[in-house]
Amino acid sequence: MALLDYAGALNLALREEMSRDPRVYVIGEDIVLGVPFGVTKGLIEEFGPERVRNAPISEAAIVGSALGAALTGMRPVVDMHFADFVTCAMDEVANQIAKSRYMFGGQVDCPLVLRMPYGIGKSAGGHHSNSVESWFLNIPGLKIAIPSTPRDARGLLKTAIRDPDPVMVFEHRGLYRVVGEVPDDEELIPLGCADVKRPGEDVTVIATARMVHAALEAADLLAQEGISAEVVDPRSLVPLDRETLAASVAKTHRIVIAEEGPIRGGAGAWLAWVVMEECFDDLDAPIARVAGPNVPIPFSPPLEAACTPDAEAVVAACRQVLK
Amino acid sequence: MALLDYAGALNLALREEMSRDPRVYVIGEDIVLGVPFGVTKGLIEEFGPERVRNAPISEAAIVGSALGAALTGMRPVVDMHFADFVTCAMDEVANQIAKSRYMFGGQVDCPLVLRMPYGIGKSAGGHHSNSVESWFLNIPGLKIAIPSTPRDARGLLKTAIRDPDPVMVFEHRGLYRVVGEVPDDEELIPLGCADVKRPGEDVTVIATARMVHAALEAADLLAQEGISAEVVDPRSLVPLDRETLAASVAKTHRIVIAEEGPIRGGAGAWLAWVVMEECFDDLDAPIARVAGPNVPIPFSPPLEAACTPDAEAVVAACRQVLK
Amino acid sequence: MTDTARPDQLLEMYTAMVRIRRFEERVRELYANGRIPGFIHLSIGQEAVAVGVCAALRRDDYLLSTHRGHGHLIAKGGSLRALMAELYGKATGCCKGKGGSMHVADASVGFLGANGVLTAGCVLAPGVGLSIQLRKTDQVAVAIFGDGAANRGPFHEGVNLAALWRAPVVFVCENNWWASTTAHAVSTAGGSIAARAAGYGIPGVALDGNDGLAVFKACSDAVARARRGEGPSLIEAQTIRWMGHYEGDPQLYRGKEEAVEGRRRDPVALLRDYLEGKKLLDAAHVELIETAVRAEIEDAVAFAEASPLPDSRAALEDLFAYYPWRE
Amino acid sequence: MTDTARPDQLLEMYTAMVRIRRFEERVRELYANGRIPGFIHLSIGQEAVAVGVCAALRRDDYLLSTHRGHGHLIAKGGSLRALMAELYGKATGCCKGKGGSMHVADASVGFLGANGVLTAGCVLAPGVGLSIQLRKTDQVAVAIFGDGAANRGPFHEGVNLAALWRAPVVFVCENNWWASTTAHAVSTAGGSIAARAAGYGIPGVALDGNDGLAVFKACSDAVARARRGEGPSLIEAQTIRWMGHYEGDPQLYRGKEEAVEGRRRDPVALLRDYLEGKKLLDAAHVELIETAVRAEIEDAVAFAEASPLPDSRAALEDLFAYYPWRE
Ligand SMILES: Cc1ncc(C[n+]2csc(CCOP(=O)(O)OP(=O)(O)O)c2C)c(N)n1
Ligand SMILES: Cc1ncc(C[n+]2csc(CCOP(=O)(O)OP(=O)(O)O)c2C)c(N)n1
Ligand SMILES: [Mg+2]
Ligand SMILES: [Mg+2]
Repeated sequence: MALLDYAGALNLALREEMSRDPRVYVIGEDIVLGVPFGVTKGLIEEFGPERVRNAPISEAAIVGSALGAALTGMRPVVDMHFADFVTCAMDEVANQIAKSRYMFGGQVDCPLVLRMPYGIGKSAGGHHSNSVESWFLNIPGLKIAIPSTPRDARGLLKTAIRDPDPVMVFEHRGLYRVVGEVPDDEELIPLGCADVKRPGEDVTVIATARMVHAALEAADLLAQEGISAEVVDPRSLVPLDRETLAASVAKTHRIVIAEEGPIRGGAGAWLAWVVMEECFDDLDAPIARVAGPNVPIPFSPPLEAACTPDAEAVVAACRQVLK
Repeated sequence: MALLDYAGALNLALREEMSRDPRVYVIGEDIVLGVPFGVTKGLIEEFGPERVRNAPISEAAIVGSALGAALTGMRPVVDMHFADFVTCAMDEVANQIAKSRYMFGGQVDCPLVLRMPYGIGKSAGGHHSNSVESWFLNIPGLKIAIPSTPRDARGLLKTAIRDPDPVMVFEHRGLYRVVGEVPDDEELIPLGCADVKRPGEDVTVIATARMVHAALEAADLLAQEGISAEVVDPRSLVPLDRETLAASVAKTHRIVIAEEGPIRGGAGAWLAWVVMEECFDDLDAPIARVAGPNVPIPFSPPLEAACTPDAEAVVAACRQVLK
Repeated sequence: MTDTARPDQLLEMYTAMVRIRRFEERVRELYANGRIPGFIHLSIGQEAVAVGVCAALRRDDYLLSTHRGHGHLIAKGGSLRALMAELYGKATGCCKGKGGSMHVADASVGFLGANGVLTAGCVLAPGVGLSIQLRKTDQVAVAIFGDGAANRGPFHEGVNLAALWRAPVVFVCENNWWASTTAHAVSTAGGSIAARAAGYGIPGVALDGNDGLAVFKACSDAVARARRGEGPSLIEAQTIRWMGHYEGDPQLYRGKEEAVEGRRRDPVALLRDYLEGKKLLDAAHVELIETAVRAEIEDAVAFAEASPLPDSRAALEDLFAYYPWRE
Repeated sequence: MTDTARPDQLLEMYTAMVRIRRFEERVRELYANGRIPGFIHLSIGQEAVAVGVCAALRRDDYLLSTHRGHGHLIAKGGSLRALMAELYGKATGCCKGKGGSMHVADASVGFLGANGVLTAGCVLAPGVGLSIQLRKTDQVAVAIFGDGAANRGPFHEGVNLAALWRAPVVFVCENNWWASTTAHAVSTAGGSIAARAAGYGIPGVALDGNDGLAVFKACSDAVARARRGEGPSLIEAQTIRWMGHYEGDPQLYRGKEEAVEGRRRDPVALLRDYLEGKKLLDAAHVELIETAVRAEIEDAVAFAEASPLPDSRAALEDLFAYYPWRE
């Protein structure tokens, strides 16, 4: 086991997959120097400028060109810079990438990865802090991974790169410097496998990315009061591991769902729906959701903090469902 | 009361508001002749080319320019042509229009309407059939109306045009030729007021746009078996009239939520969440959802039909929650 | 007209134009008779662009097309049967009935799809070009798009990117002077699409798009340049759309003159007259070609008619190549 | 340098440049000392663009700016206090702390926002121009954007639309030859942004963006043209960014020569020398201006320091002008 941070683990995944498969290349703005998060740092030395490509500020062309390459034998990995800017390539993602295989009647594969650095942090303001993963749930044709630890980040990104279908990997930018153990041997983590990050008996917290850490912190706090919280990390939203979620619900009967983005129309509502559908009768209390308020992310620290769901919010939600 | 079709009612709303307020103008592709749905037909004769503006195929500039105009004293009404193409102006909607007021600290109003002809119909295929309203629920700063009848269409569009904030009006393109009564006198229908389209006792169907008609048809069918279904049309998703939904749930205790778009991450999941949050204890059965499958809309009629939720699907869902 | 093609190529081009013309005329009838669902955009009158471009391409070159793409697919060598069946929405269609007229695709001949979103191909093309470069083949990618579509952002981003990469791409604007009901003059500032090439430091040429040989010549030059690794070019082929924007279009936005002018500049007749003048074609040969083409088309119609509609369960297939389980 | 400005204007321009320079230097310090949160993009070395452009504008004209917008706001006449307080994230900031450096806005002087999304202003601008036309005023809208940003689609769509409408818009590209770590030469095919104007049939001019008077002259001409109803223009002002892309940027992508060249072409010094040569300024006057500007800035700092942070409840305010009820 090596200790790596989340960015380093993603970097490792890229290096491993680029070494393994000459069809893999990475493209994005300022990725040669690995700006701003360091994930692509050093790749240029190992793989050269053909496969590590800085692009002009042209999100539509970056993403669209990746599709063109994927349809014709390559395996592009796009660095979206900030997930917020997927808006500038939305047609390419929603109408082209997601639909090519289906609308072509299965003639072509579309092996393409969109790396989506997202989320709140460091007063980056309303155009650099959004959680946009929920939009893509509603766009059939996209697989969606959302790792919370260095180990998951490496394992999921590797799987995503080998997948014959388009995969979005949502990387919370508040996690890039989080350190964790990563196996020395190659490890692929399949999509559609949730992970119980902490087992518990009294309440289940389903959380993604940064909120997994908030949930673990909350579980520590609750443990001091004798409450045993289970933390389940879906790790991918599409496909979704319904069985693991259902098993946890069947055990604890009380559910909290935590995400960072705005509560209205968020992925948590979909997860709540899935829980209801799978195991309504197992529920002993209404599900509680932890999510951001329905506003853009403001700049000023106290305002930003007010929009950032944290461990305390998870604790409060757990108390509510345990009432 | 006059009999008008949905397109005609929208046309009436535009004529009324353009007559009333010289700041209102309409812009879009091919709107001078009112192609393809006829909503803007004839406006050119009454209001001239300055206020009825054909634009080049430049969705980002059409929507972006509307924001520029709205911030400086005008009240643009954008015709999105097909809602599918909002992807081509996604940054303008999601990062600019939705956020201007908030990020400016409330310095400016942003009175702007986006008319969104959406939905399945007539084998238009995967790029002209999408239901995209659910994405925008998750983007704070946008109001969302979704009329199901000519009367609602006219009343909601008028309100949207007078609103100081950006409003998206989702017009199901399968409804344009549906005829209904529209009051002779001016009528404004506020956002955030659900309408009970048919009262009932045994089960509540919450449905939007075309699915309201499917639900009414379903209610007729169920009535033959002695089942009394209530059909509730939220009419706007943002703001949402939680009280009317909750009152219906408190009465029937059984809920079906019907929409046309893909079930994963759809607005129905959000509505289900709201119902759970407002009145979990009133529920006698898990909520059932009627929605499209998680695929793009295919072209061929039998495939398209298989992706089009209809009255039968609503009947089946009602039976399920009544079991 | 002048030619740079071999006689066999010239006859193939003529045959291809006739094939497209007759195919589209037949589609028109079938659509009017309710045999074909959905919306249909015909390219009658514009055949010289499709044929001139594709004559300059190999089978393994790529083409990214538009909503008005039947002719492009035919010219690229796609199967008429699979195309017609797709228009019918049959299970045997090239997209198994999932695409339809606006989305026909035939990857086996490098035809990477008609597209319901205008200008989409312009950003895919540099990526196809990059793929060619990285795979070290000498293929070429062509993106065709309309004059209206040229005003969308992806034109700018795609041309710039392809130029920066010196990607083997040819951008072909099919300028029929209309975007649905909106005239070129009121949607394209400066008036010339070809002139925009200069801003990216790439060659741009405007030409008579009803002259198949002119299109062929320009496209051949651009393709050769691309294969030599000298980067993309932009061709603006000026032509005339004879029919409505879509079948059923009342065409309130234009008078009859254009139809007259269109017929006067009929690309099929122009090439026929030229080949007759060159003694490469005579009336009997023309008749033979007509007969052969009609047979192909009737075969395609019969195939489409006889083919089954897809089973409704097929609606859930083809989304992913790999999906772990139901979800 | 040559001038077309009145002496009082020239002195005002000089003062504005000093104001921006000192303001940004002070922001740099404050940021390093942790007084300012978030990310900061400074425009030190580029002041002549902001000042040259805004000297050609009236208070009621509009400006749409970029992520590097402090100088633009100051040149447009925005309040230093409200700006500094916004950078601090204080409740008294021009956006009540909701915007921050990348999103400062001051509608009272027509400054419609810095913008965290590159090129966004290019599509807003034609709409502001249209609003001016429909309201029948003689205002003008200016969109400023970077050389990197010029490669996004909205540049193309916005310029085309403004040109079609003959909208009173001036597009100003602030070409500092870098987009973060990526050089102009590898992101802009053809090399010239000004040259792209020809494709839209509008005037395009490239000029020395360190020469405030050249910027002023070109922008004045463009503004006059716009006010006469003759439509938009494109100005490419070539300048040098002295600092990192953002504060903290290790600048591994460039050597020191650029910094040296930047100092040699210091826009503040160039204008000072010119005005001294013209006897419009002397050392004493320069010192007076420095003193006055520093006082303004220290007042702004004091104001920001003394201002309260926003109450966390304010996070839920300002989204809508009208909202019927909690939901
Ligand atoms: C992005 C996008 N916007 C709008 C449309 C609707 N639409 C379909 S065809 C068309 C006109 C296209 O004109 P042009 O590009 O000149 O091609 P032509 O139809 O003349 O071949 C429009 C506006 C679309 N399909 N995609
Ligand atoms: C649409 C979009 N893509 C990417 C970014 C990230 N980003 C911020 S500044 C910048 C470089 C901008 O370069 P340029 O336009 O030349 O302006 P400059 O920073 O040189 O003033 C990038 C890539 C962004 N803010 N918006
Ligand atoms: Mg056209
Ligand atoms: Mg720059």
